[in-house]
Amino acid sequence: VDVTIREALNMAMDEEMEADDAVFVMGEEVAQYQGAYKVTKGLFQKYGERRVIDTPITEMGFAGICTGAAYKDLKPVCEFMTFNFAMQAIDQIVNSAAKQAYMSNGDMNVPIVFRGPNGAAAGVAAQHSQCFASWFSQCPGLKVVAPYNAEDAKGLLKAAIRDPNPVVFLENELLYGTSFPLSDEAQSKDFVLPLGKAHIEREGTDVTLVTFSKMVGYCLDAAEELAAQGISAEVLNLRSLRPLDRDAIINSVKKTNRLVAVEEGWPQCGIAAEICAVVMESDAFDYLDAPVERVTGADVPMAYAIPLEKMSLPQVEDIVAAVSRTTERKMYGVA
Amino acid sequence: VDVTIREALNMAMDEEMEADDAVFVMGEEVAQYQGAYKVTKGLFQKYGERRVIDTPITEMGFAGICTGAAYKDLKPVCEFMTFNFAMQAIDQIVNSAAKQAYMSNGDMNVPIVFRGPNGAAAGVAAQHSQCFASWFSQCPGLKVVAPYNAEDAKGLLKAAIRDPNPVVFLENELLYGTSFPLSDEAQSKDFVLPLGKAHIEREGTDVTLVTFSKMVGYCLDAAEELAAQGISAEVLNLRSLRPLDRDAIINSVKKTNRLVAVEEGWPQCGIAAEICAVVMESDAFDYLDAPVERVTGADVPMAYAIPLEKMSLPQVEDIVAAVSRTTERKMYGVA
Amino acid sequence: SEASITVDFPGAYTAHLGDEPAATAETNKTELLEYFKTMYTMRRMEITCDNEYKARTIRGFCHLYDGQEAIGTGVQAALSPEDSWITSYRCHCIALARGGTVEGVLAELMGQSHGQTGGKGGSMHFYNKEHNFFGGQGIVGAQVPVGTGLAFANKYKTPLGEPMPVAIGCYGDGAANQGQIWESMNMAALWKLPMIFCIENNQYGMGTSISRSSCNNDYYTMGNVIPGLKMDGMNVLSVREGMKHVRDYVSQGNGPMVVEMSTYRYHGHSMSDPGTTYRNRDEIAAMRQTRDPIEFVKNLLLEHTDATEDELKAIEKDVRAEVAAACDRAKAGSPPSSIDELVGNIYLDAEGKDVPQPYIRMPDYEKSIRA
Amino acid sequence: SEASITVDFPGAYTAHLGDEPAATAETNKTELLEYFKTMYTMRRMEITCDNEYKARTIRGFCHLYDGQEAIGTGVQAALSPEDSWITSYRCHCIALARGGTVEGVLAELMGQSHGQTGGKGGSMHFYNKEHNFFGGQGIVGAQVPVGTGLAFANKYKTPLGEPMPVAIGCYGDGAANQGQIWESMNMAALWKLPMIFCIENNQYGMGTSISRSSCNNDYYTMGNVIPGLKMDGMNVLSVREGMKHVRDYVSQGNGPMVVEMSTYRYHGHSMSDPGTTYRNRDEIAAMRQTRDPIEFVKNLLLEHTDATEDELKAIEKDVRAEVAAACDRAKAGSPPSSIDELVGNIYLDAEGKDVPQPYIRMPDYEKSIRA
Ligand SMILES: Cc1ncc(C[n+]2csc(CCOP(=O)(O)OP(=O)(O)O)c2C)c(N)n1
Ligand SMILES: Cc1ncc(C[n+]2csc(CCOP(=O)(O)OP(=O)(O)O)c2C)c(N)n1
Ligand SMILES: [Mg+2]
Ligand SMILES: [Mg+2]
Repeated sequence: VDVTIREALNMAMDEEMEADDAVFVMGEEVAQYQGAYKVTKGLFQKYGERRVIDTPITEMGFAGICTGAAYKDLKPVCEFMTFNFAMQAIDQIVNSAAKQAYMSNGDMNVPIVFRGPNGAAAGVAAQHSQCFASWFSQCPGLKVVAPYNAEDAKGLLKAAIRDPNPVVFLENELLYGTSFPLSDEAQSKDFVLPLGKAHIEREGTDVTLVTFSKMVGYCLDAAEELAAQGISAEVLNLRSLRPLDRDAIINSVKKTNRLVAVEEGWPQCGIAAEICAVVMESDAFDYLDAPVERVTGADVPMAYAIPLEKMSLPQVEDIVAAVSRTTERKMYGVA
Repeated sequence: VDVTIREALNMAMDEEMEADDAVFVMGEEVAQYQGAYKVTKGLFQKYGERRVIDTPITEMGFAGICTGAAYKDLKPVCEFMTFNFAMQAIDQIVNSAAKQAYMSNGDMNVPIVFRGPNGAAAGVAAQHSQCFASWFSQCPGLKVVAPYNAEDAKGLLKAAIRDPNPVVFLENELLYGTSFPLSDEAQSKDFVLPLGKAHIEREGTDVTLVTFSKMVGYCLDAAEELAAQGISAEVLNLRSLRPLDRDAIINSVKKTNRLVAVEEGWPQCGIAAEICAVVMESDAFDYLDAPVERVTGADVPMAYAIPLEKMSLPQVEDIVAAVSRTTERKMYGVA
Repeated sequence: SEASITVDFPGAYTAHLGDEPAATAETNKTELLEYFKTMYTMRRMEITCDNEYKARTIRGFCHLYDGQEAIGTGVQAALSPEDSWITSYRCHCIALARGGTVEGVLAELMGQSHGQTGGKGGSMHFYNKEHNFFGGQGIVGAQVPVGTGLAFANKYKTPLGEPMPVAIGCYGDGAANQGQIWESMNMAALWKLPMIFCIENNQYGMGTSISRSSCNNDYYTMGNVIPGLKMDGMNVLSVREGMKHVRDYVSQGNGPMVVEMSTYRYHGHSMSDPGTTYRNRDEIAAMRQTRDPIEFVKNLLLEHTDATEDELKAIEKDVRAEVAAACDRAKAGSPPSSIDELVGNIYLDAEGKDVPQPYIRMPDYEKSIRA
Repeated sequence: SEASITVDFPGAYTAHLGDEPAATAETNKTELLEYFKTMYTMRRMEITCDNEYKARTIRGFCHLYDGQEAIGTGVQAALSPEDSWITSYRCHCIALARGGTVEGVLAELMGQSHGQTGGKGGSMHFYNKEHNFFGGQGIVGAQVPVGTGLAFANKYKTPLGEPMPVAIGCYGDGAANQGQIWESMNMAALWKLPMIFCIENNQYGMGTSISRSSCNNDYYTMGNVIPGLKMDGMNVLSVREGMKHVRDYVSQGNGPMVVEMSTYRYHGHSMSDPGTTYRNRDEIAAMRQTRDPIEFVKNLLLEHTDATEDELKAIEKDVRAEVAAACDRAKAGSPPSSIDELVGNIYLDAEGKDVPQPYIRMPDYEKSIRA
C-alpha cells in the first residue's frame, strides 16, 4: 500500500501507544485539534485525554515536563509544532534530557522522543524555516533521526519511541502529504528500523550522494538525471544523524570514489561539513577521486518571496552540477 | 604592559561606555557584585545603575530586553554568566536579534553584543562546559568572535560593541586570569581589531594550525615542541568564527600544504568540520600534502573528575600527534 | 468648532490593583468617521487577503485581524508617535496603523519587491522603525521581552523625572502563558519601565480555548502584584480612553501595567484553519451581531451625529475601491529575484545600509557571492 | 510507648488562598534526636566540604546547604519514599536525605570513582532513582518543569480518584523569577498535578537580595491563583507539619501548591563567594544566634526531654568522627581514569545498562573508541 508520511507517523504512534501504556503524546494542538499538521489525528479519540495532551504554548515548560515524566519511566512523545519553537526548549532537551544518563553515571534513563517538522517549509520566512539537524547531532547523549519515506517514518519513529534514550526526531512539513509505498513487512506492528544505520536508497558506482530527509528525494531525482548522462549515482539516506553511520559513508565512498553531501540547512558547521571531516579522517580519503562536494542551503536567512526561497535551497540542478564537477575532476597526484 | 584578559575586556567596555552613552551593560551580578568573574569590575561604580544593570536570573527575558533596546539604537552589552545559560535565551539571540535586519529588509539595525564565558571551565561537569561556537557560527545575521589574548580581547570587544550588527562574543573562563602583553597601540582608546579577520600568531612553513580561543595557546605550545623536532608550524588564530576568514585559511594552506584544525568543542559539526569543508571546496585542496586533521573535544558530555576532564579535551600532545601524521603522510596521487 | 459627543460605555473596564478610568469618552463626527474609515479599511484589507490567499497569490502562514480592528485603531489613537509598538505575527493592521499602506501590506503578502518588507518577511513580519513599529514577530511570546527592551530604551533616553515615551507589546491569550512574559513583567516592575503588556484576548490560541490554556482567565490580573486593566476591545473608544489612562500611568514612572483587551477573531487562526471545529458558528455569528467593532462606530455615527446611512455607504464604497486598487497595484509588481536582493541586508552599517559580505555560500558553491 | 511532646510555633505559617495548618507538632525524644543527628551530620558534611575545598581536594562549583538543613530534613520527614524529589545544584544534603551516604557525597566531590555519581557529576549532580531523587540539576530553574513532569508521571500511574504520590521541586528565591516555573505552575494547575513548588528563600540569589530580583517578595503568592503556604524553614517541625499539610492537599488531586521556606544560607553562594560583600556579618551572626535550625532542635531536646548537654555533645562527637572517617574513606579512593569510565553511560538500554557506541571520537581521532 501507499501511505503518506503523515499516516506513517500516525501509525507509528498509534501502534506504540497501543502496545505500551507508558507511551503518551504531548504538545500544542495534538489532541482536540488533531495536530497542527494532523499528524496525531485520531489519537485523542482513541486514547483520551490521559494520553494525548494539549498544552499551552509553553515549549520550555512542557519539554521539561515530558523530560521529567521520562525520568519516571514514562515514554513521552513530545511534539513541537515546529522545531523552530524547540529553541525555547533547547536547554531542556540538551541539559535535562541528553546529558542525564551520563551525569548520573547511568542511574537515569530518559526514554523520550522530541518530534516535529524541521527546516524549511513554504512561504513562512526566516523565523519558521531553520534546520536544527547539526545542532542536535552535535550533542552526545542524544540520538537524532531524520526520516525520508514512509518506511523510514514508521520504522524509525517506532524505534525512537522504544529507545531508552532521548531521541530528536526531525520531520519535514513538506513531506507530510507525500505518499510512499509501505511494504508488507513495514505494515506489521513489529516493524522497526535500527537507529544509527543509513540506508542505500539507490545503488550506484560512480558517485555517492549522502543526504537525509527531503533531500533524499532530490538526490534520487538527480540520480535519475545523471543516469541519463551515463553516471551511476548511489544515494545514501542517512536516516540517523547521531549516531552517524560512518561505515556506510566510508564504504560507499570506497566503492564510488566520489562523494557529494547534500542538506537543506545552512552550510557552516552543517551535517555536510561533518561528512567532509569524516572522510578526511578515514581511509576513505585515499579512495577519493575528487574532493568531497557539499550542496547546502544558502548562507542567508530564509526570505518569504518564492524566487528567493528557491534560490536559498538546493535544487536538483545544484546536485547534478556538483556531481558533474566530481566526475570531471581528477585528483592531482602528489606523492 | 601586561594585562589579564579580564582587564582587557574590562577596558574595552569601560572605554566604549565612556565614548558612547548608548552603550550599557546588563546581566546577572554585573553591577554590585562586580561580575561573577569580575569582568565588569568598577563599571557600576563609574557609570551607575542606569548603565550597569543587575538582572534577575532570567536569561530569556533579559536577552530579549537587551535586543529590544538595540532595536531602539542603544548598544547593549548583554552578559551571560556563562553561555550554557544562553541556551535559555537562544531563541532571542537567533530569531529576535540575528534575523531581524534581513527580515525587515534593512529597516532595523540590532547593535548588540552577547558576551560571556563559553566552553569548558574546570570541574563544573556536563551542564556547565558546553562550547557553542559552531551553533552560533552557523547563523547568518550574527557575527561570532572568540578572542585569545589581551589584544584580541580588547580590540575585538571594542569592535563588537561598535558594530551595528548582533555579535556573539565567546570568552573563556580559564583565560580570564591569564596575562598577555598589550602593545602601546592596543592601549589606545582608538584601538579596534577588524571583525572577520584571522591573525597569524606564529609564522610557519610546514603545517598550519587553525584554531581559536584557548586552543591558540595550546597550538603555540605545540608549535614550540614541533620546532624542536624541526617542523615549522604556522598558527592561525581565527578570532572571528563568523564571518570566517576563509582567505586566511586558504592562503596559509597554500603555503604550508598541511592543515590541522583544533577546537575544544564536540567534534560533530564543529568549527573544525567546517574548516575541512572549506578546504574541500576551495583550490587549497589541491595544495594539500595530507588530509586535513581535526583535533577536537571528545564526543562525550564533560565529566567532573580531573582525569576524565583531561581526556575529554585536546592536549598539546594530541596536536603534535596530528601534525606528525600530516607531515609524515604523503598524498596518494590519483590522476 | 465641531460639536462634541459624549459616549458612555459602563462596564467596559475592570481594574486590578488600581483605578478604573471613567467609562466615557468625548468624541465628534470627524473622529468617528476617521475610526470608521480606518477600521473598515483594515477589514477590507483582511478580507482581500483571504480572497487572495484562496486565489493562491498569497501563501505561507497568514493570520487575519478582522474582529480585532478596534484595538489597533484605539491604541494608535491613544499613543503618541514616539511610543514604540511591537506585536505578533497577526500584524497587518498594526503595520497599517503605523505608517503602512494597503498596497505595501498586500504587495508584501504577495511576495513582491515593492512590498513593505521587500518580499523578505511576508505576512508575519512588518516593521516601520521610522514610525516606531518593531514587528511583526513570529515566535509566540518572544516579542514581549523585546517590547520591554523598547520600554527600557525609552526610559534610558528620557531625563529622570520627565514623562517617558512608552512601549506596548501586544500578544495573544495563548502567548500569555509564556514564561518569558512573566520574566519581562518582573523586570519591568523592578525597574519601573514604561511598558504596557497588552493581551489581545480573542478567546483562542489556535484551537485552544482560554480555559484549556490558562489556569487564570482573568488575564488582566496576570501581573499578580502589577496593576492591570481589562477593557472592551471591540469598542474603539473604550480602547482609546483606557489606553490613555494606562499610557499616562506607565509614562509617569509608575512601572508597567497589564492590559487585557476582550476581543474576538472572526477568521480561523490562520488560513489553514477553518476556525469552526473548536468553536461553533453560532458563537461567531453572535459576536458579529452584537459586538462588531465597526458596527459599533457606525451606530454611534448614526445615533449621535448627522451622518446618514448613505454617507457611510459611500465611504465603504470608496474604501472598497481603494483597497481593490491597492490590490491591483500590489499584484502588478514582481517578486525579488536577483542575487542582490537575496543576499542584501543580512548585515547593516550604522546608517542601516547593506554591508556586502566577503563570501556568501550558495547551494552550489561555485555560484557563491563575493563582495 | 515513648512520651509525646507538643511543640507550638505560632506564626510559622502564612497562607495564600487556603487554610493555614495548625502551628503545632507532636514529637518525641527519639524523633528529635534523629533530626538532630541528621541535621548535624549535614552540617558537618558541609563544613568538611568547605575545608576540603580549601585544601584543594574538591574543586569546581560547590554550593553548601548549611543553615538550610531543617528543610531537607523536614521535607523528608513529611514525604513518603514514593514521592519524587528534584532540586538544584545545592543538593548534597538532599542526596543524603534520599539514600546517600556522607562518604558517597564527599567521594563524589573529590572526583572519585566510588563517589555517588562515579566522579561524573561532582558537587551539583546527585541522583538516586531508587530513592526517587532526580538531581542535583545545574541550570537555574530547569529542574522545576522537570519536577512537574515527575508529578505528571505520578498522576499518570495512579488510578483515577486514588491519592497520588507527589513530586517536589526545590528551587531558590533567585530561580523563582524564571519563566519556565510559571509555565510549569500553569500546566500543573490546569492538569491538577500533585506538584509542590518549593522555594527555598534564603534571601539571596548569589549576590542579589530578593528585593532586587523579584517585584514580589511574598514568594508563596507567586502562583497567583494557585494556593501557597509560607513556612518557617529553620524549624524542622514547622517544615514537617507544613509539608504534610501541603502533601495531603496536592496528593488528593486538588492541584499544585506553592511553598515558600523562609531560610538562610550561612556560607557564600559557592566557594568562590565570601558571602560578605552584599550582606553584613551582623546579619549572618544574628541568623546563627536566633534561628539556627540545629540549635532549635537542641533546645527542644534540652527543654522538653530528659536529654542532657553531655548526651548531645556525645552525639556531636560521634557524628564528627563519622564524617571524618567518611572523609578519609572518600579520600582513599581514586578517580575514574579509564577509557571505559570516560565513554560509558552516554546511552543506556532499558535496564539502565551502558550501551557501547559504534564510534566515539577522541581528541586524537586515532585513539577513537569503537564498540
Ligand atoms: C514559540 C511558538 N510556539 C508555537 C508557535 C505556533 N503558533 C503560532 S500562533 C499560535 C497561537 C497563538 O495564540 P494567541 O497567543 O492567542 O494569539 P492569536 O493567534 O489568537 O492572536 C501558535 C501556537 C509559535 N509561532 N511560536
Ligand atoms: C540559567 C542559569 N543562569 C545562571 C546560573 C548561575 N547561577 C547558579 S546559582 C545562581 C543563583 C541562584 O540563586 P537562588 O535561586 O536563590 O538559589 P540559591 O543559590 O540561593 O540556593 C546563579 C545565578 C545558572 N546555573 N543557570
Ligand atoms: Mg488568541
Ligand atoms: Mg537564594
